[in-house]
Amino acid sequence: MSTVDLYRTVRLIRRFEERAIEFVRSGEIVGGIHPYVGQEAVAAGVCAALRPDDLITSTHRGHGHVLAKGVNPARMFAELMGRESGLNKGRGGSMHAADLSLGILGANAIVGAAGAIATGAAWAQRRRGRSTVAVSFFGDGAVNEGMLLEAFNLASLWRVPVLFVCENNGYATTMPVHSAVAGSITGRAKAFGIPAFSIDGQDPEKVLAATTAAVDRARAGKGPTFLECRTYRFDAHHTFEHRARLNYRSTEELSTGRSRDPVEIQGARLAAEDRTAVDAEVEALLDAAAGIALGSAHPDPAAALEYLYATPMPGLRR
Amino acid sequence: MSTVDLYRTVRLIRRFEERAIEFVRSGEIVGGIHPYVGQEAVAAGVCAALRPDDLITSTHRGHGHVLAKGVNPARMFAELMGRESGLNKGRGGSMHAADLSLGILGANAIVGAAGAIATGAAWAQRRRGRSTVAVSFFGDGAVNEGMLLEAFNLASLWRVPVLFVCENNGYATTMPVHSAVAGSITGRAKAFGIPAFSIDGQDPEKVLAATTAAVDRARAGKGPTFLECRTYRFDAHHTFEHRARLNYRSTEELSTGRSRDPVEIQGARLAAEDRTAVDAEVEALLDAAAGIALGSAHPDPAAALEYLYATPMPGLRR
Amino acid sequence: MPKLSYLKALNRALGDELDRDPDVFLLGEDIRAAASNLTAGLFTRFGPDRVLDTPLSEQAFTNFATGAALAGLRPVIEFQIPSLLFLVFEQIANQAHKFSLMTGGQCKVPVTYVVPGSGSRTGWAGQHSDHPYSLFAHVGVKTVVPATPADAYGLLLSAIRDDDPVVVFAPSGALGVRDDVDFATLRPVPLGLGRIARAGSDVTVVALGHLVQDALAVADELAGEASVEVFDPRTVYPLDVDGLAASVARTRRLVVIDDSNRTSGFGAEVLAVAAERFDLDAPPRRVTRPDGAVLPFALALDRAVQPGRDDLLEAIRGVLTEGGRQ
Amino acid sequence: MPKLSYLKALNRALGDELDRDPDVFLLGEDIRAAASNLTAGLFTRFGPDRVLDTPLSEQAFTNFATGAALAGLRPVIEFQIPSLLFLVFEQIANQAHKFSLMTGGQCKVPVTYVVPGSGSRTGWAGQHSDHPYSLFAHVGVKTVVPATPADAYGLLLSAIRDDDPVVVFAPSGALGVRDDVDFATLRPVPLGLGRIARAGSDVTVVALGHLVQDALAVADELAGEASVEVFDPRTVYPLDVDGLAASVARTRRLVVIDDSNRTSGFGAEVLAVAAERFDLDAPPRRVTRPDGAVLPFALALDRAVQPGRDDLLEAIRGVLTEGGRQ
Ligand SMILES: Cc1ncc(C[n+]2csc(CCOP(=O)(O)OP(=O)(O)O)c2C)c(N)n1
Ligand SMILES: Cc1ncc(C[n+]2csc(CCOP(=O)(O)OP(=O)(O)O)c2C)c(N)n1
Ligand SMILES: [Mg+2]
Ligand SMILES: [Mg+2]
Repeated sequence: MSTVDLYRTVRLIRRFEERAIEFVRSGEIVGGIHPYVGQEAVAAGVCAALRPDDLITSTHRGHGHVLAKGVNPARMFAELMGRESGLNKGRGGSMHAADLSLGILGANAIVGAAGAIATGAAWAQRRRGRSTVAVSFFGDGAVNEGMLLEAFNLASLWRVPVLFVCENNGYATTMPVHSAVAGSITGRAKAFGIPAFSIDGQDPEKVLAATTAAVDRARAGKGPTFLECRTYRFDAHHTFEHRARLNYRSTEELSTGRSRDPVEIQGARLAAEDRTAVDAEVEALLDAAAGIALGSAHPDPAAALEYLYATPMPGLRR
Repeated sequence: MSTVDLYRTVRLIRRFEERAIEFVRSGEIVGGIHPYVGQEAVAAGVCAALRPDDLITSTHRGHGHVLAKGVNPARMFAELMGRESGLNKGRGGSMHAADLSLGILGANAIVGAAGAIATGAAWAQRRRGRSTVAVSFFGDGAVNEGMLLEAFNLASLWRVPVLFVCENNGYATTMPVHSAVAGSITGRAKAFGIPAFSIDGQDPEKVLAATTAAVDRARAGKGPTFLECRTYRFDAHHTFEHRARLNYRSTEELSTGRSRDPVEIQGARLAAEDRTAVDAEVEALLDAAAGIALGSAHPDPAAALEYLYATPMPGLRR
Repeated sequence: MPKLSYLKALNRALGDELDRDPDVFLLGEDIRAAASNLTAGLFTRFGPDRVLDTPLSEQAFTNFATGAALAGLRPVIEFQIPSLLFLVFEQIANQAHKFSLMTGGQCKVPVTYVVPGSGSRTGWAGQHSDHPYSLFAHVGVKTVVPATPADAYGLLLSAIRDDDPVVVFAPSGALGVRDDVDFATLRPVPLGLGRIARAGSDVTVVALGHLVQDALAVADELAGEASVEVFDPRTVYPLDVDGLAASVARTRRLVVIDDSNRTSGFGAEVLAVAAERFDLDAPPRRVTRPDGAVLPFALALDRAVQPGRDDLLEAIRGVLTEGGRQ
Repeated sequence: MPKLSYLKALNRALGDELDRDPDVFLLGEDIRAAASNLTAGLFTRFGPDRVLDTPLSEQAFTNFATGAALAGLRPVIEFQIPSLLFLVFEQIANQAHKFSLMTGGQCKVPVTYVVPGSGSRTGWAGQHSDHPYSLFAHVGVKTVVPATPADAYGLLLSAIRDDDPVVVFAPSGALGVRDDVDFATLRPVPLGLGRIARAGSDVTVVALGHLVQDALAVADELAGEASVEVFDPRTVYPLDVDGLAASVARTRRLVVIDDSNRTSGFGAEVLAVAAERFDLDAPPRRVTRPDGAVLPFALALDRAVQPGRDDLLEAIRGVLTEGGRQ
């Protein structure tokens, strides 16, 4: 993937998030979001290393992952606004965005849950003769969830073509990583015999390079890799924090953290006029996307239970 | 603890288990047991390093642990036979044997569950100003349970005076450890910053020495230690296996495994006449214990729900 | 009289108990910063030994609390979201709940589990909008769903003082409720004792938690038409069967509104008890979430899946007009 | 005709499905050695890619199965003991169950969970003797408790072929049941369709799983006294309400025997449905485990806590003699 493509992705995610935050403020998005601002290089770099038929699982902070994997921003805005034209027909919202046709097995609102889902899907794809890999994204908080550690064991034992991508943004909500993680993050994966690397998660090119190596390894049948991407969350844990002051990060820390901006880091690699052109392109795309989403129909309340079961249940009672 | 005391403990456990197996065969014990035969050095060595007010949690294969911690064999036999005079008044049976007065917080039938219970109890004791430590016993299968790994993290983060004692007997039921554990057993604990040692679990003296060091460390406020005790299960996973052939261990493996017998290893350190004397003493103790248990009353079925709640519930409905 | 909010009442109960009993301590995620506001001010007041921030390790910290309880303390756990109770179902139902009987009464496990924000939180979608009180009632763990600030205070106090595990569900829809309260009158409310939230003579509506407000509103709306009694059991398990019986004996008609799924939920239990004991003048009705409900994200769908005032109104009118069976 | 045992019928169903559909695979603990005998012979027949022994990592392998299902396979998980379902409650109720709705119908999760040996196993005590079918019915996961070998075969087949998650409870007390079966007649039994296990006219006894045998025995015992119909719903959720209605419409009297706890259990649901729909000649009764039941180890206590034939006999006599309320 080219320099400009990577830039386009981080810029797209950034501006998508900034607009989504505005829509939360204006009430078009109900329930709030977990902004991805500051972490764009991880999604962009990782997904740039994937094929369209590769799989990912995402998190509560997942807009960046699905956009980088190719989701149509209009359908993503529409999902956040709970519209019928949304990715999940308005049934999932921010924390469950899924597009199976793009290999997106869904964001998951339960921290640590998706690691084993990605592992199972990757294992199944191999058994079906496919050469796809799966990537499971999660935060630093997730490495304290036993179910995720169990998944590391299965993936390593069975040499599953899965990548575990930990976005270490320093906090699980208000909990600093050093108060929550005894030992090291990469040490958790290494304990299961999984090669694990700690990389600069603010630079899309570095993330892309590390992911490409891990993907090659997985496709070659050598099993899982773990990447700790050191990053920083520029905004709130969740938009509710815009109203509640939780006071767990100092002003100095915030400004140091924000000083390494993935959009700037990648943007600096472009000629000024190319960058301006991409920015304009992104803005036009998002204008159109937001317009489409805002103009989409709301689902019919009478269909609230549609899709509850895959095999229909005639006698469903209220 | 003296050579002869350690011998007495391993011999007591061995003969208790052999008699218990007989009682399963004769129908006095209903539901069967998970025999501890072959692993006696672990329970004996670990508990010899503890004070009476130290705490332990035990497992489905727990008779050795509680006997070594000082349980009266008559009350243990009675428990296995479901009598009112049993340790748990016949309410718990083999997999739930508890004696809070001896610091035994119970055997636990859910693999991996007790690690966090021991951690919480040890933390609470320290908060209450006590200098006790807690030991959590578990098998090699348990290190694949996420909830146990989560407990390692809490214990390490909060420097809890708890010892994690893993009895690696090579199998979780029929599952060989190498097919189940990616990486190493001690590596799992080290990943959380917990010092971890792999020791010969067939020699009571070696287990005692390693445990003593770990206990000293915990009492000194330096936090948890993990001990992998390499041992071998001489008998069935559970007595049901005496009827069902599961075929997962070769004859050669069995005979190699059984060749390092903790009772013989410790017995060889005694003069022959001392050993004979201890054996006779143990036999007399167990004769009496079995007699008491067999003569004890069965609980009254009308009291089946006694103890269900600690704060009584007057309106309990059937 | 000063106003007390439901959430503030819970916060006050925690503060009062931490103050009164040195064995009480709190643990959970982000409780120092008080992300949910439940524990606001308590870290500053009581320090790190009494207010313990945990890593994201729900299974371990739930069993950790059981261990601490076995060693004599009285832990209170905050769970940020209701589905975390699914994650620790084994630890509560199969561990904490069972120790007393399995040990032949040698020990007790006085742990309180608090979920501030159970049920739909408006826009949090499928995995954050459960209301699993019926599950805990079924397994026999004491289960409380307070409706008012005073009850939130008093029931949480009783839960903490109880020697068994108790789950306290604080519905999202109730957290903002504010009442005039004379603080001097705040006291423990016993587990298992319901209350008549509104007296009436034509029909008994059983409602819990935030649905009590809805039931009261519907009762007001029907005021000219019928006299509706609202019975708030406050505790799901143990259920105040006598209180329920006394009300139904007067009204001889029964409707339950229940924010759990229909099959084998709280509503099913109330109807079963009624069927066993009372001779009603009309078949009773349940207004519940549908079977197998997963709350969809879009607001109108989320609302459509929850039991609402319109459904309740219709059900009440149904039992009032109908003598025979449906 | 050859005899087929219940356990062997389950084993046969697995073998037949593995044979028929290459997407089906099994995973669980000790299933290669077939410690529970459920999977006897299948590893030799189908090899390591179809019969997967897992480490003790229930949460991960349950979600692993969900992932494999999302990728197009049809996993069947064996759980050695019923309480392991508590450990993976989140993974089933909050993950596998919710994917279809949350994704707007983009995917399906056809996973089957089988517990060979649910309920009391005689001497396995508190943490191994649960029978949590009502919990899964409440959250809306399809739940099956077969009573006979032919049903065990046919319902397991349907569970595997269903596109949603399904839990199959095989009660310990039923595993040994043997029936004369013409193998050629074995076929899928649809989920949600009950059967009349014994026709009668005075009272309907609803029973599931191993309790069907008990109900039949009690019906025989009462033969001179009363004509007892035994209705076996086979599926707890979805419940065959029409089948139940047809039976109760004839008998106008109802007793449920249910191996789950009383409060908000399967029995509560049956009574609730009856209260909503039928005008009975006597108040219905439930014979259940007590509220909050923990099975004590000692055999006589374990038996005392389970619903038994004597209790059922008494309940039937009660509804037969009684016209009014209790
Ligand atoms: C199992 C679980 N526990 C708790 C929560 C509530 N919660 C949602 S996000 C979050 C913090 C997650 O931190 P991290 O994994 O570092 O991801 P980040 O939010 O930093 O991206 C918490 C505690 C949850 N959703 N799931
Ligand atoms: C969480 C859990 N999973 C499965 C079981 C069933 N089970 C009981 S013992 C056992 C094997 C345990 O192996 P290990 O931990 O090595 O202990 P060992 O039996 O060898 O002493 C299994 C699978 C259980 N009791 N709990
Ligand atoms: Mg984080
Ligand atoms: Mg083992």
